[in-house]
Amino acid sequence: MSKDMTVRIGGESGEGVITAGEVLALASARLGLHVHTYRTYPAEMRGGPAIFQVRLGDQPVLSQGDIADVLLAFNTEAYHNNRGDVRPNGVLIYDADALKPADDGFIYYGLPLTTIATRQLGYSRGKNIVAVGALAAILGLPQSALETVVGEKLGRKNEQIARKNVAALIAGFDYVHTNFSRTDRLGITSSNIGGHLLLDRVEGRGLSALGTPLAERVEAGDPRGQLLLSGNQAIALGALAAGCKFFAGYPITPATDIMELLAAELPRFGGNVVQTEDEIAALSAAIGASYAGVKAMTATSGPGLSLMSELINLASTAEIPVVIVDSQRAGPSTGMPTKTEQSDLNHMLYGGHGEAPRIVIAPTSVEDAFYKIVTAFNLAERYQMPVIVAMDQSLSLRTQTIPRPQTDDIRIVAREVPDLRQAVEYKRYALTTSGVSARAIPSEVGGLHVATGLEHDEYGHPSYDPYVHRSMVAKRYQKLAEAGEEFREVHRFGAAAPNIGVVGWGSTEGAAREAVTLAQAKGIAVAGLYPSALSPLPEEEITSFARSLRALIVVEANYTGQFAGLLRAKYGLDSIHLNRFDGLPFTAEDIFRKIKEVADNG
Amino acid sequence: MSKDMTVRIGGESGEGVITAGEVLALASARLGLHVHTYRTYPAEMRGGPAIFQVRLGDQPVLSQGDIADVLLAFNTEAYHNNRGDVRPNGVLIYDADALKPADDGFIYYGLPLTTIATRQLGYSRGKNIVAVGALAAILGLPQSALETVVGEKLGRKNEQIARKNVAALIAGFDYVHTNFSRTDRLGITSSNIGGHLLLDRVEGRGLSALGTPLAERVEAGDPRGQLLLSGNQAIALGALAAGCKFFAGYPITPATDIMELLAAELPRFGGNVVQTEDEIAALSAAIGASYAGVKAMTATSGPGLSLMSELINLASTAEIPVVIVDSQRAGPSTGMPTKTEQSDLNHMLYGGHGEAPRIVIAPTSVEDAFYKIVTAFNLAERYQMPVIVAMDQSLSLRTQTIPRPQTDDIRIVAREVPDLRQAVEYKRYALTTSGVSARAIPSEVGGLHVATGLEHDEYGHPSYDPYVHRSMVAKRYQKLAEAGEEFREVHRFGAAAPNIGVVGWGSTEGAAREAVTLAQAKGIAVAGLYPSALSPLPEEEITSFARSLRALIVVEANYTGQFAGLLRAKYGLDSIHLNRFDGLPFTAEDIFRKIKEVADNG
Amino acid sequence: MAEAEMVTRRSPLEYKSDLKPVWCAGCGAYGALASLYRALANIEVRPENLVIVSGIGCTSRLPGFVKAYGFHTVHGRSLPIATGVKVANPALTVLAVGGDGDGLAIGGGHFPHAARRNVDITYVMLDNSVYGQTKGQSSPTSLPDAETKTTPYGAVESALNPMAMALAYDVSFIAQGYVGNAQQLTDIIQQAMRHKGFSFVHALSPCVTFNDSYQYLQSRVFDIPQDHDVHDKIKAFQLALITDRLPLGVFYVDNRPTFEEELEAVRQKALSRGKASIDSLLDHFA
Amino acid sequence: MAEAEMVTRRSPLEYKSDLKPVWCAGCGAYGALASLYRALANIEVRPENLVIVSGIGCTSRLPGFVKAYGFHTVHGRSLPIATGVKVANPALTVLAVGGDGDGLAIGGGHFPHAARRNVDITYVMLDNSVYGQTKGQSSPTSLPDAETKTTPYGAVESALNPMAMALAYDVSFIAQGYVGNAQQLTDIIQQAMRHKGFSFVHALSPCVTFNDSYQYLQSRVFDIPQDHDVHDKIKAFQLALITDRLPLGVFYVDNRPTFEEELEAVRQKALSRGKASIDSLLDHFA
Ligand SMILES: Cc1ncc(C[n+]2csc(CCOP(=O)(O)OP(=O)(O)O)c2C)c(N)n1
Ligand SMILES: Cc1ncc(C[n+]2csc(CCOP(=O)(O)OP(=O)(O)O)c2C)c(N)n1
Ligand code: SF4
Ligand code: SF4
Ligand SMILES: [Mg+2]
Ligand SMILES: [Mg+2]
Repeated sequence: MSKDMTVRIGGESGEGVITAGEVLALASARLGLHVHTYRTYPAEMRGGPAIFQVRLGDQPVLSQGDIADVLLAFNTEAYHNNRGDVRPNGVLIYDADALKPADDGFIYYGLPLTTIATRQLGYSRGKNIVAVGALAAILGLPQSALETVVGEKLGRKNEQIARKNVAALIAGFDYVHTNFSRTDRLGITSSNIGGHLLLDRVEGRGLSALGTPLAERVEAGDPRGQLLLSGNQAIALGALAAGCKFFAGYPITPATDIMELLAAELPRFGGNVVQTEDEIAALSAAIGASYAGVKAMTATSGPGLSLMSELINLASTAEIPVVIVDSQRAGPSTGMPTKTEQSDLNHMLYGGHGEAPRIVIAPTSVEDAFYKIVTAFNLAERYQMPVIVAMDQSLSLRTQTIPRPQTDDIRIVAREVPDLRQAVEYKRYALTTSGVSARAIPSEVGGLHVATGLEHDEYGHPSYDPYVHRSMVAKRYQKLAEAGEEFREVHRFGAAAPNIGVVGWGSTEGAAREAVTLAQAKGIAVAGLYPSALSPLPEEEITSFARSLRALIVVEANYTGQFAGLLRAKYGLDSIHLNRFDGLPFTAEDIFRKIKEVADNG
Repeated sequence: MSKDMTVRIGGESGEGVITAGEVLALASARLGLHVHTYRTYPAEMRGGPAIFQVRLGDQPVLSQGDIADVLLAFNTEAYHNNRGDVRPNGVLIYDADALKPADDGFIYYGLPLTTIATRQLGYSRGKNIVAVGALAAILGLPQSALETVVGEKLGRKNEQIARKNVAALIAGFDYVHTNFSRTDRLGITSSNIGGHLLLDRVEGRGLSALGTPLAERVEAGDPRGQLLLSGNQAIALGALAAGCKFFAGYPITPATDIMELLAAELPRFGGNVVQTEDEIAALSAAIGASYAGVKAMTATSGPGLSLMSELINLASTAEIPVVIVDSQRAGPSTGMPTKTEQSDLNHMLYGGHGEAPRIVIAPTSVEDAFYKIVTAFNLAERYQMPVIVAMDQSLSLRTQTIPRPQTDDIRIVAREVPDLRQAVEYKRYALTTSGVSARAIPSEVGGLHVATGLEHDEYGHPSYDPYVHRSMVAKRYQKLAEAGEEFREVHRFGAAAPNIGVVGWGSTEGAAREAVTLAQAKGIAVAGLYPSALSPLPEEEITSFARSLRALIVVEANYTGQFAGLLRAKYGLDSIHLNRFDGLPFTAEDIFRKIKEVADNG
Repeated sequence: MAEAEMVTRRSPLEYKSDLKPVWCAGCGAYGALASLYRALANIEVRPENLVIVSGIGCTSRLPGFVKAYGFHTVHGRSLPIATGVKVANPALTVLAVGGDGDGLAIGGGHFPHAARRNVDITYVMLDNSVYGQTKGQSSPTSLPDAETKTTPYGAVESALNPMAMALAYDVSFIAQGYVGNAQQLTDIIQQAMRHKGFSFVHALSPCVTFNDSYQYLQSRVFDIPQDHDVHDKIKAFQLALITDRLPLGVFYVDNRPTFEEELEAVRQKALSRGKASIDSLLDHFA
Repeated sequence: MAEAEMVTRRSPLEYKSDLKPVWCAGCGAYGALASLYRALANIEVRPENLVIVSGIGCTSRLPGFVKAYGFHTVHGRSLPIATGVKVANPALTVLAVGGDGDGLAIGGGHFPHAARRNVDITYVMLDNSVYGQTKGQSSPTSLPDAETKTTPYGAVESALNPMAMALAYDVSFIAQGYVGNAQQLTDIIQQAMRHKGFSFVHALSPCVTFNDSYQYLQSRVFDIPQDHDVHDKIKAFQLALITDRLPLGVFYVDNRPTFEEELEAVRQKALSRGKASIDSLLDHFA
């Protein structure tokens, strides 16, 4: 059984909450621990409360954690906002200069963070790093690992700042080692600090159930064998690995940093990034680039996807491959840009007038995002149609450790090249059994044609003939069917012979996996199924999974149950809907509770 | 049983096919006959073949007719293109100067149309009116009725032209009376010409089954009691009747003439029409006008609706009433602008990111369009949300006779006015049981607020609070549920205790009604159900209809069966899909055949 | 007499809403808001007759901070929405506000059309040459070589010239202000709001967090010479083409009928063909 | 020598596709197409290296009638799509064509951005001051008072001035032609295509069916005087402001790096920080 621990850092934006969390996360990852981070954003430009949560484990960490084992609070507001989310008997580390906690029954570590930073170090902004040092000391993380991270990341442009930060880190470590050399309720002494804080999630939730010593874990693992990436970083890197050479986009939360990373890196790979005047132009430019023979993509969030509707359908009709990442946020309209939701599904599937087939792929984790964006490019290329990759705020911005990808193993699909010597006349939209017609690229002799969004015959000439329209509609859907034959990946987990099934899509898989594991441990015969493609759906895999079930639970972060509706429309599957629509990601506990309820009522 | 007759006029665009058809249709309508017209458009700007089909009946005519009883052909191409659509033993009237028909077994009336127009009248462009005169004479329509129409409509700006056209008409009449004073296979003599040409649709399809003499019908009816309108005209007039005072739009086939009619008329009603720079601006302006307190609408087709996605969701979230007409055309992308399809349903229901409730109403006939646009304004006003009115090319551009609306009886819903004296603080988005919050309009003292597409609390202040978002999402959907309680209209027709059901939406109802009547006459227990609203669907009405059926046929003009999918997603209803996706409207025959097939296999 | 006229009868404070602005400390938007409060007080518009329409962006949050009717819409659509508001009720005073991205990128297609309609609204663009809300990407007015999050190697596009564009669009009142010159900006906004027709105020406004241009702007702004003829479009265009310095004041004024007046004329023309009633209209189709 | 250079080595007929144009007899688009064939022959572009991108409208049907690669896209999006084509493969010769509605109404937001990028494409706008395809509604360049299907009482908006707009956008090659002056239009298109950077050809082109402006145009066009300095933007703006007559010829030329060149420079800068490989990039996240 896996062991893990959730550390939450809370403060005012500007106090360095995020930086502190990132240092902790990266150092832990390098030590070979598995990491999953989660953060919230202040709603206002002028700041507000921020939290950063790091969950560490000896096995892959699949969700952000239901409840904090350790809280690091920088100020009174942070303490009050977050104390309710800390487990009974949890650990509270706090700035004793800033707040005086009531006795909630936590294990208390008060440190004069402000004093240390200001008086001792003369570096008031370093409070967060002092705190990281203290936290690491209490958790038993080796000082050297933290030092390297702080040195590398917190003074890239200014060596003096790097030195100050390292000093702050050491001061934090020192303070703990000097002042907490006692045996407290945790059984921690200066000699055994750390090493015991990974908690056994399954067998018991009290701090008494201690896990694998960290040192063991660190020695066993290959510290450099994993990466710490956000979902958006995985998308950007995966796109590079897939051979993407053109990105056009318009900034929008929470998709923007895909463009930002590619703006720095794509030129080095011989590609181009164009920041366009809006999302319509972004998808237009990507379609143009793809028409001209280059793998192209854009990334946006809901409002941008809405604006792209007409262009998605152009790509579908003119049969131009293009990849569109939708990092969903809480809608509708401008909604809550920094909150998560899975409410764009219907638009991804059906958005835009008329019937324009497109592939929709839903990565379920950071690692999956890296590989699925490659799949997206491959399917786009092979089936010459738009592929939408369904991300959401929670997946885009969480970071997770992933095994380092073996880039040599990544398979890239090349374009089907028309044989232009043979053909007397090149038919760009030739009717074939697969629906796929070989695509000539500008500069190829003999491949002249006009791609068009008007209905057209095999040559691409506009035609309003009833028979032509019928054939071409069917041709375009035939490609979708073929894609469904080729790509039928599902993630199945849990009991081999379940009577309760959990089906969902995208970012909730991690929480669902944890919930299924918990429920199985309680003797419930439950299994989960997450299809990788939402269009075309893998019919056989889904229906055969559902067939044996007594109850099917569909998990999704929206109000109307869009995926549940899809399953019913497609396969007549009735389901119990488990929906969350408050802008926050599902927890394992949410899903576990539902499974238990269904099992109990069974 | 009803009697009717279908007359098709075929020629080259530029030969006056449309004008000829319109004259025939209007004169017939004024005579108290029921009329339904259908036309095709040349695909190219420089012209091409055109047809205009007029179906006349002694009862309301519900569809364009499966097959022509009479063909008037202006040239060889028109003859060849259309002869296959004429019934065996049908009537062929043709320009003997232009073509020489083979003997297909029709009843032939060759007239030297070109010679009459050119030599006799010195008015070569009048050929089409000569033909109308001849046609009317053969059908037995009174000359005076035709003369009035030609005089009124074909020389409004030029009296000389009016006179020429009247002369052409008379020449056509005269030629028939002079040259066909014989008893031919139709039993027509100069004395009994006309009066017998309405065919009995049900009992037999041969010309031997002759119907009510026209003269009787004309005397019985109130010739001025009906109007001849296109679907788009009905929308424009209905909008005026509903109190619409603002229209913004961007030209697009087949919706443009709604704007064109309103551009001429709305100013006379104290309103404004703004032709905007695109569809995004059109819906924006309509939303702005509505925010400022004026009933507002736009009209577009699929590509425009795609572009409006983001704005639809703004209206839904900021709770601004607005009416959007979507005159669907064959898609996807630019598709076939002059052809019909019902393929925007999913986009109307779900288009746009996030979950933004909207009402979708589907008028089923020209008459229904007039009243349903009023309903649309009323529901928009009452529930403060976008209402999409689902038209399509076939309904927008067909003309039909409708009983003259009694405008005094039209019920208009007024805005729910906030009581601003009472409230200490006005809550624009107050949480109420119905979900509806009273809406203050700029210039009202005490109603100051900021409407917004961001998630917001009851005051309209931006809020990302999980509880607030949950409540506001539910509030917006509560309004949709309330609308569903209020407006649950369905059109039910056919057998009282059916075992086969036909369900569809929008423009296909006429054909479905005819098909059901035909099938009932063959002893099949079949009934039809057309809900007026597609969102929210009238659950009880649909499920109770479906409950008793052995088989449910869902009729729609698209490829993927969008409405069938909706019925299955919502109510788990399995159905037999009857889809047409070639750009042409359903015929009664299409649907009848399916009913029969299902009955036979039963 | 002149003294008496300068007395402000309404106080700028009357226009302050209960909501505390969300902007970073030092943001140029605070200055713009202050100038707006004063201008509103000076022209004495009643809060319930004022509608402020905005798009999305830091600066587009402004309507929330003014005691008036407001409509915080979606990104880039403030102008067409404001047009709808004004046409629906010409008695309202209508302001549109937003950022450079909102108005020149995603919303750039609407600007020429608001201008050619000459709808009587005032459009205040708070230009910080960056996307503030989304945390620092380049904008249409970012200078070439600007290093931003999306242009890590420097921007390669040339900056748009909003003043030249407004002139080409035939905007009927065109002025440039700077949030650092509060008095002048107040005055410009006031003039713009008094102008009958579409007025454009280009307000230079630093984003302290992502493009702190106070120094840059401060060292380049200058007042347009007194003798500038505001009716001379060529001269105004010459001003607009100055790139090393930034002229402040009114560039151009043209007095022509507003959209609402023109639409009223249309209405009169239409009515002259006979009074409207649904029933008489239905007669045409009988 | 001069003679020899004038010999056309490719024939305009080589660029004629098998598809017969769909336009009404007499449509201005025929003239534009003829001039385009000649210009293409003169610059001797190989058909397979030529891409013509268009939006939707009568004039946007043009790519179908040229033997070349073509992309007949959706309404208003020819410029951003053409930008993608050119950036993806700078070796291609890229033309964008379309109508006044396509380019100034629905697509109007893209024009300034294509200009500021100075992407090396040629944009030929066939301006007939009407929406031909949808059968005669007013367009952004319809004259005030124009009676069209959507303005039965006369248009009330002022017409946009595409030449002034192009100048304000800093388009680097700006010219106006008239389909009635075939030779000159050919010449202008040729120059525009030879220009490195974004070039704009405003081609006045009557719609015989809905706005037969041959007489109107014929009586107003005149050639820009020989001594016009094409590098003087103010002078060019003065030309653009002439409204009673219509100057034909090249208004303005500016030579500056193209978008593709700038992007290449970015690439070099980026590469100077070390050669790229996925694996070394992954190291940053270890
Ligand atoms: C359709 C859409 N695309 C993108 C965004 C994301 N977005 C919000 S504000 C903004 C730009 C802000 O820049 P600007 O208009 O200059 O305003 P500022 O924040 O600088 O005041 C963007 C791209 C959005 N809200 N909607
Ligand atoms: C999104 C969208 N809106 C509207 C239309 C309908 N439409 C087709 S062409 C056109 C305008 C044509 O005008 P212009 O661009 O001037 O071209 P012209 O036909 O005059 O050559 C319009 C409005 C469309 N195809 N797509
Ligand atoms: S990010 Fe910039 S524009 Fe936005 S509030 Fe802060 S300083 Fe102002
Ligand atoms: S309608 Fe006008 S623009 Fe279109 S083809 Fe005919 S003449 Fe040309
Ligand atoms: Mg900005
Ligand atoms: Mg045009």
